[in-house]
Amino acid sequence: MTRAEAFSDREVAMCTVGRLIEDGKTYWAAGGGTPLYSVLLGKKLYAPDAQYVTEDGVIAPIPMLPFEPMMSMVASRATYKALSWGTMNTAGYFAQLGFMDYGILNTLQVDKHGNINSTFLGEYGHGGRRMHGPGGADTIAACCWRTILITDQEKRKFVEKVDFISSPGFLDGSEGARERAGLPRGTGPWRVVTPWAMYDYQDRRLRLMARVPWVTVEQILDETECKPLVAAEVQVLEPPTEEELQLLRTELDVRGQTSDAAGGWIIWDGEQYTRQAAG
Amino acid sequence: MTRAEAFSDREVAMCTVGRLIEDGKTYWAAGGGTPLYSVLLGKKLYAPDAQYVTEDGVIAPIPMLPFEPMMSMVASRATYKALSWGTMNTAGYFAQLGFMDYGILNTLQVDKHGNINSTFLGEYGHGGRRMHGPGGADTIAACCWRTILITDQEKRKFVEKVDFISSPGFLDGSEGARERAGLPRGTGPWRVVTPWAMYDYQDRRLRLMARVPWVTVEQILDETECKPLVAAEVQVLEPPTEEELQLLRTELDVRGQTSDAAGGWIIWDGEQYTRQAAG
Amino acid sequence: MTLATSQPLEILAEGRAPYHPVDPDGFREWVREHKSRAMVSKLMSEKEAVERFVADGDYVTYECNYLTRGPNLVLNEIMRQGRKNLWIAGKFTYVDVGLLVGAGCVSKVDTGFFLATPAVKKALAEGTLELYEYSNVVMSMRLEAGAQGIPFIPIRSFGGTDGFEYSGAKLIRDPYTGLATVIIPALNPDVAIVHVQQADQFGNARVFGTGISDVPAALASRKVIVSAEEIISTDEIRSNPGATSIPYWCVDAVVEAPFGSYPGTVPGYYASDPAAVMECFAAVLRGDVQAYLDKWIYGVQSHTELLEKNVGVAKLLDMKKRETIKEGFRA
Amino acid sequence: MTLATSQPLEILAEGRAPYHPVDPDGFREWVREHKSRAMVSKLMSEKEAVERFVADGDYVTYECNYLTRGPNLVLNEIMRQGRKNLWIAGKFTYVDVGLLVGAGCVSKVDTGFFLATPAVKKALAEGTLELYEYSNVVMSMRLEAGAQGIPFIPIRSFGGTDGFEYSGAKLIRDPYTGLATVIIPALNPDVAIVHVQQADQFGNARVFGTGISDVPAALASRKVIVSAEEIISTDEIRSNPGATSIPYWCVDAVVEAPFGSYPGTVPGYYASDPAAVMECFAAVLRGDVQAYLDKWIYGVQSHTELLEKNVGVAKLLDMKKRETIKEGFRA
Repeated sequence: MTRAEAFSDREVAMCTVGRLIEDGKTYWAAGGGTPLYSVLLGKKLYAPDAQYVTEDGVIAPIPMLPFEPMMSMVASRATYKALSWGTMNTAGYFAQLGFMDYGILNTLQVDKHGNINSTFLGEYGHGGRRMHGPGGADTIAACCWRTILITDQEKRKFVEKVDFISSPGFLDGSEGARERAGLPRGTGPWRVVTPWAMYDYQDRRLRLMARVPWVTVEQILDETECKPLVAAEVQVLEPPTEEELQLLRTELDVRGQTSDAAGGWIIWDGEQYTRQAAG
Repeated sequence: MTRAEAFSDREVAMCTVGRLIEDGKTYWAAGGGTPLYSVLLGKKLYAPDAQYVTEDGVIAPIPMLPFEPMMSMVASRATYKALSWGTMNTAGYFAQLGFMDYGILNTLQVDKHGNINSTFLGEYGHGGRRMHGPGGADTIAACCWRTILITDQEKRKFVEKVDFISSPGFLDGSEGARERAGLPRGTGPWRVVTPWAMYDYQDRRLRLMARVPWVTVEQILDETECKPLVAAEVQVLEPPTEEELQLLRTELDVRGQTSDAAGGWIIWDGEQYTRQAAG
Repeated sequence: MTLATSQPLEILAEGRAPYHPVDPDGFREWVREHKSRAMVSKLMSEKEAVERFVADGDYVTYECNYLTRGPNLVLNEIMRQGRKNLWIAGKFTYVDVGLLVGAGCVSKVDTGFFLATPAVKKALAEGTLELYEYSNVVMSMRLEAGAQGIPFIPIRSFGGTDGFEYSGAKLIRDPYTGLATVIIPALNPDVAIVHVQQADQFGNARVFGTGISDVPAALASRKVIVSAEEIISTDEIRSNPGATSIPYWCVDAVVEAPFGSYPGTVPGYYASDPAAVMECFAAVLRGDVQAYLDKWIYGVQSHTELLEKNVGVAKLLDMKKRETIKEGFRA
Repeated sequence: MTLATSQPLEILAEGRAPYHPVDPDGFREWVREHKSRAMVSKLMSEKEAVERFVADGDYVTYECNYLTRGPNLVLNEIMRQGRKNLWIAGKFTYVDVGLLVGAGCVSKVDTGFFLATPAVKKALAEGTLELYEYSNVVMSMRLEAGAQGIPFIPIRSFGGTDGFEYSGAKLIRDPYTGLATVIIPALNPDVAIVHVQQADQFGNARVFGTGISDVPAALASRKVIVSAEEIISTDEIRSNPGATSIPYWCVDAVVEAPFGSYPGTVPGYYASDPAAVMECFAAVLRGDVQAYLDKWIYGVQSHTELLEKNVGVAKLLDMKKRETIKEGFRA
């Protein structure tokens, strides 16, 4: 492992998620952006027997990298040498049957109970900002045993209550709320990863559990509108390595569309990392 | 068409059904016996663009005839050059969707409303004769638009009320009974064909509509325990032709298992056909 | 072993959005009257297919347009012919909804996923577009129920979301387990548009590679337009019955459509034209739809003319050349 | 367009037979705890597979035994090991139920279709066998619901039959149309036994040709034994992902089983041995099961020994030779 000299916020988040990937577990990745790159990074560097399913149901491909622009799903390079080509519904059935250990998602807004909004900012139907909708993320969040959410560390992304639940977290946070709504027993949010921090849940409530070395707990809390619980001991995450960044930049996010679209850069000055916010 | 000199009861029934086969219609055939041979006979001689689906979901094969013993379904000769290989459920879905014009069935007992018993003779669960069960016939009888039933002309086969409804006819015969039971609108029994006769339904009640030349209406009614309605003019069916029998005997029922297992033989004596009952 | 019991069957909650009518018996009657069970040739141009089988107000399903094996030539023709008030099954849609809305063709979308472009936002603000909220999987499972000919199907997702409130779903108590269970209404669209690699003249069609819900869509829809990169013989279809995805009796129109997914890719046949894909995304995201429509749709009379005037042979050959992966995309 | 309404949801009628428990959440937990998502070799003998994965009292599903691509070597091993009180999904079964009942292995059957042989009638008369009444399609649709992980599914058949009364089905009022609609309980067997043409060591399996419900059975069952005519490499599986019917994570045991369907046929691989099929039918229909079991099952230790002692090379080669049709039975 080689210390990396410079990397972007979103690269940090993908590397952090990549290290969560476990051998012998299944991952259902939403869409073709940071969730897919994170699981590929983890699989290639740390967990070769982790298996992933694309949103459209392709089982355990060995994709021909890099993808063509916009073509990280369905296209032939993305589905190359899969164990099986499925469909949206076959993926959904395997998730309903409990075969998917982890779902990996990204989002624009999340609340203290892990509910996800990708539909509407503002009061639904009364002005505000229309977004693209849940895609397959609703089912991923409902049916995988555990969900890992990737988002940016911005105040307005972490709210008390999302304006619209597109994909379910712990709903109102009460015990059994998911089951009462018809969702499978024992499922739910597990981690939220941002460029600065990692969260888990305590009694279905968001809790800050780890931070990157170059930001403080206070900085993180300043960028979290809903005040999360804070673990007694907030762990410090390892920064990305050159090996991880090399893989990300040369094989996965080769056009930088996913990693540098927002946020700042983190630079090693010889003694420590410092973050330079984007202009 | 050449006059046939001698043929068996069941050959008559298969030839009669074969002539009912229409071009451009779909037939879902129960099992691999008389229903399958009848539709193949009709398709090969009269209705080349009739299409059939096997009970297990094979769409429009061009089977390599004759079949091997016991192998009239699923085996490679039976599924040869199909348009599509399906499964039991894909066949079921096409039937549920209304794509199957006709179902062709055989049975051991039928009643005046066209209900079919292939499960139990006697009072269910209290002695009597256990039979093999409906197989796929229940769904064929429920979901095809019209069903054609093949059976022998025996008193005990035509009863007032079957001991057990394995596959639905018009149930209690009241209007809308099928729909009230959850079955698709506008479906039901259409014809019953025996070696002696053809029946249709009037107001959901069995009606004798045609007879073969060598038996009288009275003989038929003697072999019908439930007294069917009788059409004002009972038509006379054409006897089998040599071409039909040739096809049946050399390509379809080559071992005679289906056609000569019961019943008698009908002989042309130079002036008329006469039937010789089996010893 | 469980004895049959009388668990109470009750509706616990229900969404309040309009949904496309659930009518399994009506669908069956449509099939009987309109779907040919005879093997008759259905070959026709995309123009004729849209004229005959897409009407104003129809509910339309398709998928993956502009990226992968999308039925672009048929969607372009729908815009060219100016269909109105379509209701779109917005699962695995993307830039295409913005384009169709910008062209004035669409008044309702069941989401899904789609790009909320300026044209979409404008139509929402003006009240000319309504959205109902599902997800990609809920929509494809609605199609599966439609493809089975049943009125609804239980699923294990969607409960607890706000989408549920703006949908046709219901939460019931399952009479077998007593547990809260979501059910969703079957979807039987008026029109399915499916682009495939190979089909014969009757509509027996082969899809190779992954897909969202091509096959359920074709089974569930009253009118089905299949466009195919290649028309193959029925003998070839019969030589490998396991490769047939859609049987002929589902299909109403077969359009021979080489490069029918342009500017997207058809796996095993050709790679995408990234510049042209980007041109479309940029136009739609900027809200500059009219110029795009003028160039790519209204300015040509057919897909062949689009390829001739706006693409050219060299680019098409290059797209074919760049698609080096063939494994599994032929029978 | 239909507005969401509150059609009364009610149970109109229900069958009164015991049915295998419906427990989608319990099935999920079984999967999480017992199904390997790692790619580990599952190659083992039929003896080990049955020892490890078939227990007394299990609910077992399989199909087409003794005729076409049936898992005969595994069923034979179940009889050889003397399992008791099995509950059989009797769809597209035939002579095999009579054999299993005659061998004392079975105490319940969900029918279906099977031969009501002397052994079956004797067991019914003695009260050691119970039958519950479905149909082939109802049973395969119950498996489909099980394979989707949902508690029940609506169907359009089965209503009005007497089988309904002796089943786990219910007639409800559909809340979308208000029409009477049959629902049936999902079936998640304890054990599925599936014989396929090809599989890799991890259980990625290819079924060629028609079938009843191999794939739903494999998805729906807690323990899955796949026997395969050929073990192929995972590289070969990956070279044609469209040909994979069952992914490895469903599968618990992979048995290399050339001529595993003997005396039946495996389409594309070998024809049946008609004389041996008839021998079995005759024995079972006559009620002469014990002699048959002694010769074909108890008298040998494995399927290989059965082939060696009772069949021989010449006959096997002849079966291969007679299967001239290969079209579509290879990827």
